[in-house]
Amino acid sequence: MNSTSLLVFDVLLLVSILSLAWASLATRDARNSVILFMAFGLVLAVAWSRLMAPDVALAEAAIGSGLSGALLLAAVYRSRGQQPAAQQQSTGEHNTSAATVAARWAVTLLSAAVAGVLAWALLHASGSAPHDTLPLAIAANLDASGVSNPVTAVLLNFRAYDTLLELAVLLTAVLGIFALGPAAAGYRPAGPVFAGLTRWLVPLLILAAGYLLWAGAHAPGGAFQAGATLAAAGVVLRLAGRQHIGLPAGGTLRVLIAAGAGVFLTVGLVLFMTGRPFLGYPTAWAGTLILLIESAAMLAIAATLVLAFVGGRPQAAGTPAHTAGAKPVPGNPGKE
Amino acid sequence: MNLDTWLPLLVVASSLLPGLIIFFLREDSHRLRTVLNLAGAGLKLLLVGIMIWGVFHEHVYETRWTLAPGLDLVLHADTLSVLFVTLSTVLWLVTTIYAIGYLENSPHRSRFFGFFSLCVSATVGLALAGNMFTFVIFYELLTLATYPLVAHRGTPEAVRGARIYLAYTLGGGMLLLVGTVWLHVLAGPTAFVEGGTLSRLPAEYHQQLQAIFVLLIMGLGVKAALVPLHGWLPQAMVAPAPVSALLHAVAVVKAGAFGIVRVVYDVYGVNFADQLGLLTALGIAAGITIVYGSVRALLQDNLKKRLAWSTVSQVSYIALGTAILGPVGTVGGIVHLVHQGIMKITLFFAAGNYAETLGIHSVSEMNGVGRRMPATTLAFSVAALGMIGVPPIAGFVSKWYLGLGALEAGMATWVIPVLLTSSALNAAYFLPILYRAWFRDPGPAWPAEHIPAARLETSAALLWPPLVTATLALAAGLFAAAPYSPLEWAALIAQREYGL
Amino acid sequence: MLTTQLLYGLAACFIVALGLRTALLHASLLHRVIAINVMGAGVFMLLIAVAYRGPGQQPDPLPHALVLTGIVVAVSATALALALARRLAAEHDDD
Amino acid sequence: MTDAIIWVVALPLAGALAALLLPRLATAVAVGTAVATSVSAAALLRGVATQGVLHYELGGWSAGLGIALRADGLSAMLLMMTALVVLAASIYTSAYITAPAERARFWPLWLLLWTALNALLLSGDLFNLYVTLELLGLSAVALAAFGGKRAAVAAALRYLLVGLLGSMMFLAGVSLIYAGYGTLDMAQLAHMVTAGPTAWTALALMTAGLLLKTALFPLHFWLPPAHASAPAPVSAVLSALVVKAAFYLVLRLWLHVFADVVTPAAANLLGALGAAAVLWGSWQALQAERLKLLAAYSTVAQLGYLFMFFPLLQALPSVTARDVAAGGLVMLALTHGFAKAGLFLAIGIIQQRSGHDSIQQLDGTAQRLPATTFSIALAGVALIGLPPSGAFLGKWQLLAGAVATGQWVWVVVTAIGSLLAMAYIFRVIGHAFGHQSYPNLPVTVAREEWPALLLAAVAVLGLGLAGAPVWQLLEIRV
Repeated sequence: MNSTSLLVFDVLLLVSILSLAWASLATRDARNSVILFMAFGLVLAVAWSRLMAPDVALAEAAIGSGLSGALLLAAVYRSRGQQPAAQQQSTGEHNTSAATVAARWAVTLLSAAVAGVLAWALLHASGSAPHDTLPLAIAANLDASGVSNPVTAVLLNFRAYDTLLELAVLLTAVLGIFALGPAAAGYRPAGPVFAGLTRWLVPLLILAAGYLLWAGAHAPGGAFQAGATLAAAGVVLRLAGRQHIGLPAGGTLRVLIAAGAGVFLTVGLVLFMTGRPFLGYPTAWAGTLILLIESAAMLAIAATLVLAFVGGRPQAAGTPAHTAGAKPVPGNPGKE
Repeated sequence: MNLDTWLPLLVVASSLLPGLIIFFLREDSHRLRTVLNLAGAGLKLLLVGIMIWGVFHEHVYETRWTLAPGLDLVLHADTLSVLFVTLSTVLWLVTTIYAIGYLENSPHRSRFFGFFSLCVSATVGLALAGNMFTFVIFYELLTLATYPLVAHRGTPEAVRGARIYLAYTLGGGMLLLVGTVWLHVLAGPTAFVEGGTLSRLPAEYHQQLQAIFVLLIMGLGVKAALVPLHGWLPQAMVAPAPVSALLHAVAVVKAGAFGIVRVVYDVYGVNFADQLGLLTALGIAAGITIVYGSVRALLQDNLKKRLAWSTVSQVSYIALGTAILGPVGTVGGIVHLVHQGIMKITLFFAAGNYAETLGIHSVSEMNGVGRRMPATTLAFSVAALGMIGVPPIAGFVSKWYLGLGALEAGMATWVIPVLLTSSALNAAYFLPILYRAWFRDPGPAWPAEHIPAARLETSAALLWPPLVTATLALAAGLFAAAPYSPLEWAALIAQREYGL
Repeated sequence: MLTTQLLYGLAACFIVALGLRTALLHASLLHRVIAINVMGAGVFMLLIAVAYRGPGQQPDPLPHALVLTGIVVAVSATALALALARRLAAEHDDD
Repeated sequence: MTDAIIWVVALPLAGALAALLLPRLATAVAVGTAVATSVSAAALLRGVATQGVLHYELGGWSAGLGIALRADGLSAMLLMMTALVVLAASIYTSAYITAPAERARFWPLWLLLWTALNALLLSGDLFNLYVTLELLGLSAVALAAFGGKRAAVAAALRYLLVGLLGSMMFLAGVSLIYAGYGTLDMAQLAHMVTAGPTAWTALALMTAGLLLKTALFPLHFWLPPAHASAPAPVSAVLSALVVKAAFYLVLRLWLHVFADVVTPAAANLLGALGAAAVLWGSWQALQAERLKLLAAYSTVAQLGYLFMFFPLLQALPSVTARDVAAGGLVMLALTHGFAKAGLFLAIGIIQQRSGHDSIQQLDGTAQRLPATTFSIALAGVALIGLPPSGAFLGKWQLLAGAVATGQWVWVVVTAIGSLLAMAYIFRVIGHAFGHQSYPNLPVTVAREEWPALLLAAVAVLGLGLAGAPVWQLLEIRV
């Protein structure tokens, strides 16, 4: 791939990304907008791999477009069930009173200005040689970090504190969702084709999650991508009509969603109390500790993302979820 | 525990602490509240006695506490502050006794006496303030402490009167704050030093100093009820009698006048102020207020409103005194600070007695009240005659010195006429009351006779305070030349201010 | 190499502007949530473009970690926003 | 002492997880964590006071590679204020929220919010600040929507969208910084940053994002509904701490990191927006029908005062004058924190007792709750900036700075703002005087009234009289 054909590929890729983004934001119908957004996410994943960022490509595909898309689609169908389609379309784009036209122009100019200033600063910033102090420092300390994949090293060791807080963010999101009310109603049990598909797909996803978790140490992968894949399995089960996706209820569910931040914090504090710096793994133990933290994080992330898709406090097993707009589920106690 | 640094703080705390405790007392624990009040008042009187003796012998008492870099809370006892502290302490003791009698079975008494003590602590703090920063703090605290007292009764008029009072005084407070900050930026932390400190500033600041003076005097003028800023005073008459007595004779009004005296003598220095042409402006404002206040007092039928307008004019005598260049004028102004306090509080006590005992609120209802309540009316007469300037009562002494000072300073051409017209006007609105009270026959029945005529004309706690303050007014006039009398002390202040 | 980093950088600026415009403009909640996600994607592209060091070379791993964290934070925020919207819609029906 | 810097963040997070895992003991766990964290915050403050800036490299990695936590005078003081306010609000909430199910859901979010606040105040790394800002935003939104009333959920949703937009712009700024300077550590950046397109744009983007989160005028529209419809302890923390944490970041960026990039014009713009916020906020507070709306608009106004300090700090010639003015700024921020928290808690008591918080029908309840009304009055005194409150010292420095630099417009705005504040505070207190029956004992609901009263008292007497150490602590800088 000499540089000109690479350039052509880049231009094509960027044109498709920009047009997908534009289309997703411009369409009036919510469902099309979400689907275009998912396509945008996938093409974006291609762009990340083009820019030598495989870990991010995986995450973008699994979380950025996959799970976000699922959440958005669920929201579209749930709200479509309640409001007539027309009312759903009354977006700001279409009443052409003078005020909104002026407002639209003002906002467009403002956004264009922000883009221009950003581009101007970027031109100036990338004018000088790229700053390599940090990448070299990471490379130098990589073997002391207990993993060979530099991205996982940064995530789980050098900037472990960021990841700890990020797991807290996930926990906050799910607790906020729980505080808002009980879960939405489930979906109709799957037809034969879909049921067959789930019988194959779910074990495959679980296997892939396990592989991604393990591979994260030395190749693209890691807790987030593995967690997202596991969550995808959960979403598929939920769509196939299984009410509680095998998630435990009550106390054990609390342990599951608190596992990520909990294990991370306990490891950090134990090290801290034994004289080492907070979250400062001893090099000998670094690998195993990171794996321990990553597996707990995977479970927590998967549970959190599925519960986000479920959309509320899970009902105790067996009691039919009260219908909140979606089609009622004939009460079939979960067979799994 | 050396007394020098703690005495001023103790004087302020002696009413602050009982006040804070009273706030959290149960509503029905009357005895404990009375004991706390009187104990606080008594202790403060004792401490002030020590302070008077000390300051007389050139002893320095000062409490200093840094609030922020360059901003110190300073309580410093000098001759001027001791005068005002003594006045406040004595009159607070008398007013507390009166208030206990007056509010016999009315609600919210814990709240009343709590704020009552806070108000006196603020007044004493303001008197002892050692620099403009501390003065502004206590000036605003005084506003906050007196607002609930004015609104105490809770009637719509009371709340409205309190809101007007607040609007004026907080607005004034803001002007004073901006002026003080500006002064602070120009001349650094301005301590009160006898003879003033601003004369050392270079000439190009003079323009700003004049502007600052206007801001300060307008800020202080609100509380000293100088003419355009006096609107709140008649409105605040809705307050219960002890509060009007305390506000108009001791705390709020005097704080403004005291502030003007401080700014002219201890910040600018009287000669520098005259050099900037500020004194004449102040004098004119005071003169207008004196005459205007007396004229408005004439037209009021409500007794307390008439007394309020009389206060508006009387307090400006003090401002007039400061505007007269020369020690004698200063003595007249400063001694009037005490005399007006004693006389006016007697008048308000008497007015309170009339209202509380016989339900009399306006002058037209006072026919023959002298026969029914001879002692109160006697006290009222002594104070009224004093206000007019009839010797040998205290009022005469201050007016005499003011006149003499004006002559000496060559300002007699307009000061003497002002004094004379105002005295004539005083007579015009006080003498008819006396005539009506003593020589007219009482009507068939009193508007609302709450307390029947028993051995004493009214309850003891209501009767004794006006009699005590009336004798004080008489004594201040008769024994003016005695050592430690208000006149001697004012002379001492003038002597130190002018560095004689 | 420089042109690729710049090319993606400028594209990123355009995406950020696109997302910002729709986020500020649109009345429907769904479009505003998508717009914010698109804007986020633009910022992430900026970071990844900065990290790029050439077709074969090893890129700077730090921005990759930052983007990973950003994606997870974005999805949790989206989840909370949609849950709030759902509760608002449900509340709308009950009252 | 340096250990405290870790405990201050780890304890609330651990408490949140414990409260999540033990739902029945949630309240006890939460109050226990609150006490423990306050003790470690005090230890941190003493550590900073004695040993100067505390610096902790997480994971043992050097600041550029890993993340460094830094506690200087400013952050230690704000941390202590946060700890005291949250401790008081936690005790208040233990009596305010009684249903066990609600408690179990409330406390984890509450402690996560506290974790975010402490992490933000200590973080020395720009991207880490982005993550803490997100954690802060999400937990604040979840708490604002707590209770699920329609108004609260709608306001929380708008708050979330605004917060996300703000965070995205902040992240764009951070990316530019990384592109231009190759590091994310603020201490290193302070030495590397030079005036140029990258620095200006990055600062502009980050500041725009943060101004959205501090709700500075014209970007304040989301704050009043969000703060007014949230439960009382939540609005207390939102107004007193969450908005202030974002302001702290603006202060940190403008005064320490981008000190020589900031131009007087930019500082004056911030000051002008602040002045507009003061006038607009005070005016709206005067019109407010409900107590909570009044308090929320008052927050918009009070933040305006803080932003008015920027042109002064830019124009003041000598370093000492700037330090004294900066001390006034911190004093104003601290006093507003305590006073506003006390005010919201007191309003919560009134709302719980009378079922509404409308100012017109306040008479009955105000007189039956003397301690609550007294707390509102005290908090009001601190919000206006009357002596002896800390805000008085703050406003004194604001006026002194304005007069010294000849920028008279701030003096006029401060005067008008204070007069408006007097109007809207005493409009409320006027209702406390009436003929309703007066309870025998002033304090009726101890566990709710004492926190409100103590918070207001700290704002007025504590900071007012014992405020001198604030200036000494501020000398300790990175």
